[in-house]
Amino acid sequence: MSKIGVFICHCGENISATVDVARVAEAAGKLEGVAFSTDYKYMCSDPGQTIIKQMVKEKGLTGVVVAACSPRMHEPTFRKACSEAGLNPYMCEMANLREHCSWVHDKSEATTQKAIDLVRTLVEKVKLDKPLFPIKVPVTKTALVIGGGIAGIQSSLDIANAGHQVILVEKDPSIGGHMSQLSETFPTLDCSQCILTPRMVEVAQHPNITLMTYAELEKLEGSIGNFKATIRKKAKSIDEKLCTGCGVCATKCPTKKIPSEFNTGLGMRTAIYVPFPQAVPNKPVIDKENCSYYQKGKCKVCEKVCPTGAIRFDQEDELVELEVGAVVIATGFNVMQPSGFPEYGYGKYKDVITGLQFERLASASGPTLGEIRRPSDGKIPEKIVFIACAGSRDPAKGIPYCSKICCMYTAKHAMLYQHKVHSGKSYIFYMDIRAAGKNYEEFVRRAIVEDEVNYIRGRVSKIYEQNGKLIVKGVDTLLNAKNVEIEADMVVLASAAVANEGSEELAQKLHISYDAYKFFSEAHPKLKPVETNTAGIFLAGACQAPKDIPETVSQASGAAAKVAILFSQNELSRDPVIAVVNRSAPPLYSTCVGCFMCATACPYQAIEEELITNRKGEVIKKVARVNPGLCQGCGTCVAFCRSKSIDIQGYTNEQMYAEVMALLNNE
Amino acid sequence: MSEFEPKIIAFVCNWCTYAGADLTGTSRIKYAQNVKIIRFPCTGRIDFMLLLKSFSEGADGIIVSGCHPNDCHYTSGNFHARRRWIMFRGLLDLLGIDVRRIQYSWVSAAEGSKWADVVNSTVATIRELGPYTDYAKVAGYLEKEAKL
Amino acid sequence: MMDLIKRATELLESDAVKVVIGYGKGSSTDRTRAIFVTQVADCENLVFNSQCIHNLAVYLTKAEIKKLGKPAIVAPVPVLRSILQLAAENQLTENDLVILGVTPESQLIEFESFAGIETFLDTHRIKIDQKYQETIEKIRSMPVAERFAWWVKELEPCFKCYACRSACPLCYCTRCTVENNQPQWISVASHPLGNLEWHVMRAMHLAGRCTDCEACYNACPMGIPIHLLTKSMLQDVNENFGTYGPTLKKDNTLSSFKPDDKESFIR
Amino acid sequence: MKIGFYPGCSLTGSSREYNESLLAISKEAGVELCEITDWNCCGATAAHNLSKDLSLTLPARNLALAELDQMDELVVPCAACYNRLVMTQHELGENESLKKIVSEKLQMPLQNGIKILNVLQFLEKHIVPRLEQLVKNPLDFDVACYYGCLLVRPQRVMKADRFEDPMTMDVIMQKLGANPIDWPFKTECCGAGFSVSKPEIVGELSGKIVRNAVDRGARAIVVACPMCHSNLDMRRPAIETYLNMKVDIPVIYITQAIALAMGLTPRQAGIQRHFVPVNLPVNR
Repeated sequence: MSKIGVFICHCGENISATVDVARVAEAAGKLEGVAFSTDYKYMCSDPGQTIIKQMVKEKGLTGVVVAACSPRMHEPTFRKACSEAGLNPYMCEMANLREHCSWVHDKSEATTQKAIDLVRTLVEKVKLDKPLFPIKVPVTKTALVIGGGIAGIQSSLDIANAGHQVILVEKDPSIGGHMSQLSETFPTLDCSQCILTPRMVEVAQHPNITLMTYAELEKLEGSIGNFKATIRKKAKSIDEKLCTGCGVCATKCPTKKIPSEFNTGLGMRTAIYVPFPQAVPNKPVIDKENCSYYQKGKCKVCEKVCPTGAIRFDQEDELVELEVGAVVIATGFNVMQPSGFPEYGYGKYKDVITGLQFERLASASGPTLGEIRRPSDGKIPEKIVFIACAGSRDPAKGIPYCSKICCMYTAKHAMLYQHKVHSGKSYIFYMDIRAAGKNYEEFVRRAIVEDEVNYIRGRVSKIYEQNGKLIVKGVDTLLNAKNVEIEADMVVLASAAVANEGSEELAQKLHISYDAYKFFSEAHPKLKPVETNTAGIFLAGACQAPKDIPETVSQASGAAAKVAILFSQNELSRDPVIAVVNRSAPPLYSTCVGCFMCATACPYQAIEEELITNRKGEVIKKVARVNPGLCQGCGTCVAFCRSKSIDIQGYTNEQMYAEVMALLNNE
Repeated sequence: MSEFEPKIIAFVCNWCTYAGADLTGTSRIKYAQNVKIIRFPCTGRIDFMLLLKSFSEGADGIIVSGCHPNDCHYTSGNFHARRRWIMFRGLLDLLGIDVRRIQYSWVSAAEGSKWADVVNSTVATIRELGPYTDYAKVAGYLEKEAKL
Repeated sequence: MMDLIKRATELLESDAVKVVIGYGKGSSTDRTRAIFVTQVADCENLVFNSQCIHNLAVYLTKAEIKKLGKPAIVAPVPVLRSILQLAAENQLTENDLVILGVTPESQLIEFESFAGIETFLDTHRIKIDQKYQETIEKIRSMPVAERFAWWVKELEPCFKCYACRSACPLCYCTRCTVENNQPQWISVASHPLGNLEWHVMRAMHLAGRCTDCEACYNACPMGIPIHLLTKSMLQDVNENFGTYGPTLKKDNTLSSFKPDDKESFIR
Repeated sequence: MKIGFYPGCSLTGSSREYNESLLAISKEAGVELCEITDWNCCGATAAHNLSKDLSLTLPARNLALAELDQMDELVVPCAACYNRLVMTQHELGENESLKKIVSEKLQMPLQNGIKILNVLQFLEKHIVPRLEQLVKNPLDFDVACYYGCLLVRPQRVMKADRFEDPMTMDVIMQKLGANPIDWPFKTECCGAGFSVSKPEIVGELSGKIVRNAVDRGARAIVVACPMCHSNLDMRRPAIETYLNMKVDIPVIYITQAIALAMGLTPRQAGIQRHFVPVNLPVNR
């Protein structure tokens, strides 16, 4: 005979304001099998939990229902309280009176009645709860970091310095990411490379970090503490052990006219190439799409000139399987290719470029060695127009959000331009200036006051070429909304920051969720900004939302800290909410008939065959068995099983059935 | 007799729709009291017999809701569920069990307002359809039995 | 059907099988029934004609028959389909039995492998009778309430003898849901609700598995058109997923899926 | 082949040449256009500022009538009418209850499934495929294709490709042998909204458009909208005052261009109805 305790929470007034908690408690008290019921202002508070513990002891409760907020909020809290009082934590359930009742209904009889129904339903469930015990799983203390930009670099270094193994996977030939492409960084104007490259080298040399460049995640299986990751190492066509990175191959390669990704198409590279001088590792790869040997079957110049004979044309992609305990995603962002802007003529007019391209023009290591020269004819532009919010905050372009970094880097761009072209005039069309951040507003002021950048509050409707000039038609909304036309030599679009291509597929490989714009979703917008809703997978940097460098770095360290915390334990205990195939006395052994349709349905290959043998060792029956290590507890198999031979702990057939009965029979 | 208050039971998955309904709460979006939620780990877990049972226990309508395709926390539970409901719906329809009384939906953890819409529109539909007396009549034999 | 008898005799003589599951004369001239030949002498009792509609595959999973030892089974097309489905559900392996297939032209065709059956069945696909399709259409076209009433009335005579279950080669569970009383999924009494629940459950459990042999209907003492349910499910499977009839692939309709399965009713 | 046809007021008034040329080329191409019986005002410009219901009901009636006439395609040459009809179809499509209300008002059933074509879509679908045989006098000169706003905006409804820089008209003109120039004013505002109330604004806005076309060497401006046409053609004096120079570049409807290319007489194309005389190097 079960003795259930029911505890109704007022949640301050969040529940009691619309639900007559006293009546709910009273009604609950009358339910069969309920030994005690009460209501209290804050069940989750210390005194609140104490009441539960006392009652569990005093009344020898066999089950507890806490009717309060969502179990997704406080189930762990109350289950802990119960276990401290000596009751198996899985004998405690929560009725969601706040999110699902008091907050969504007005004060009324019906609301209170609904609360009573919900409580009764959970009481019936608890009656059928069975004590469960956590499944212990060992933790593999190696972290997989996906993406070698500043976020991935920071996370890797922090985790490695905490004494754990790190595998850093980067899809490009070198780590460094977007930060390595930047010229100077706001708000200090110190050179991006100068602060980044030391970190890149540190990664390469760190004893705890294994670096895999030109590699991508193929598959991720398993769960927190015990993931199995499959990495595709794309063929670099060179033997990295032999290659000394002397670079002769690249200088001799006959295919020289390939737009360099690193220089955003403003510079050229060869088919065998190192993306940029400070690359890590500083060893080349062959880009098969453009290599005349791979395409036309002859050339092999690089092979001839290579002093160490490191070229390997027959090299193939390699799949490596890794055991890792945690994953940090740091795949970063991309800039929207403004081909979606016919009105700005990007792609049509050579001298309309993106902010990222401007970074390369302004960068000392860039195609113009840091001189601001326009792509069309290499002239130094005397008039330059910057357009902030090219795409951002523009629902018509499908990007209602703010890209966050543009206000700052546009100010920076204008400044760099003014510093390099003293006679030049620069204009910035903007919607608002968002310079929230340490020394940010001051930075923008400097641009306006010291460098005399002309800020025009308004948007640009069209850009077109007329006798060698770019006519920028916009509006100045401040000076009683006059139309303005500027004859510019070059236009820079602060094109929106968007999620990286393929982020959707990656999210699906990792089973994590993503938002409407394909940025990965954090587990909680405020309290769990670096976690994903899949345990053991964390987020760092702009793959979660547009971020500037300081913010990215701090999130990366945050993610690293989370990994370190996870790795501080040797064992994790996993929720025992998993499926089980019943067993019964001979001659039946189990009602399972071994049709194994559950096996085809299981997303985790958790269903195995078990041969039941008699004393003589002859197989008398083949039945299904659930591997508790693999089962994640979705219960899909349960709904399939025609003979009702599989059931899932914590959501058993009996329980779900009882809940339906209880919920619908309120007379 | 006051206006007919439909009894509606909602079978939702823990990861998307249950969380979505939580968000409806945290966003203080109001909806009708008629719908009461039962929490499942995944739509894949929802047994068709439970739906049938709900009707015989006096439900006038049913909501079944989970993660959008590709967003299932267990990667494919909702895909299996979708097939199951396609078949089940066809069968019920053939049998003259009113399929308009079962609303299937995908409501993600971020779609608090969508959940409110689903609830309210379902309540409206069921109000229009009225109490499910046809099924109740059939189920009525239960009580007779009990009386004997 | 001489060669059938001849082959059966060989098999028993050579002790390749212990029993031949086949058809024999029935209680009247227009009927046949299942016979289980264990003696060479009895082989002559084997018959085969158009009246052999009984789906013998049902016996392959029955404990009593299994006890007799390795069987040979006389298998016209419907039986072959059931065998294939049972194989796909891990209930049979190729060396469990000898399959004496019989083509629609009453030719004996012995199958070494299930794969052989699969290729054979590719040329003998399930086809749902026009007349059934029309009936189903007619039912679907009734107003919903009328439809419901119609079925309640049709199912009314059911007294839960479970003949449909025992006749169905795919109802081989050792414990049927209806016998599961914790919880009591299906009200056992044969009142309208119990009957409805039973037949819904049965149809759903056969969804994507049923091979359209009509054994259930033929077995029903009250002649309830329960085969309409499974037939219409077969149509649904075909319309929605394009898979139709048994295969060895482990892609049973309800335990597999395609990410782009189409439906029109999920909001 | 029979296709539904909704002329609207302009085509029976200020822009009859548009109507005439459209019917002429359709006839040449063997395409029959059947006018909706008892069609009414589309409610353009005025209605949607006064009453939303009215602005939906007026076009909806025409759609309902077209359905009664069992049309599955409906050509709406006037860009304003087209815009209203499509907007209505869209809004009613989005909102079942609104659709109910409207069709009750109309006391007519409304499937709302009819395919509405603007003149460019119509040409692409029914005329262009036959052009090759029909073009007798290729138009061998530069033209500026001017689309205006109504055919492409609002993007979310019109789903025009590259709505900031549409190409459909350019492609058709190419097929006529002409050379459509690349210019930035394709969708700039002509000021139609102020055509009556503040002609001087039209002067400025349309002026810039005409000026740019001339500067880039176009021999003619090609349009597909009566509003655009009346502003660029009829309002030429206002334009010339603004530019303070004489501009004689003619403005022709794409249908007229096709008619000329097909070798129809200027009269059949309705050329004589323009304010700015049209004299183009079309050899015949």
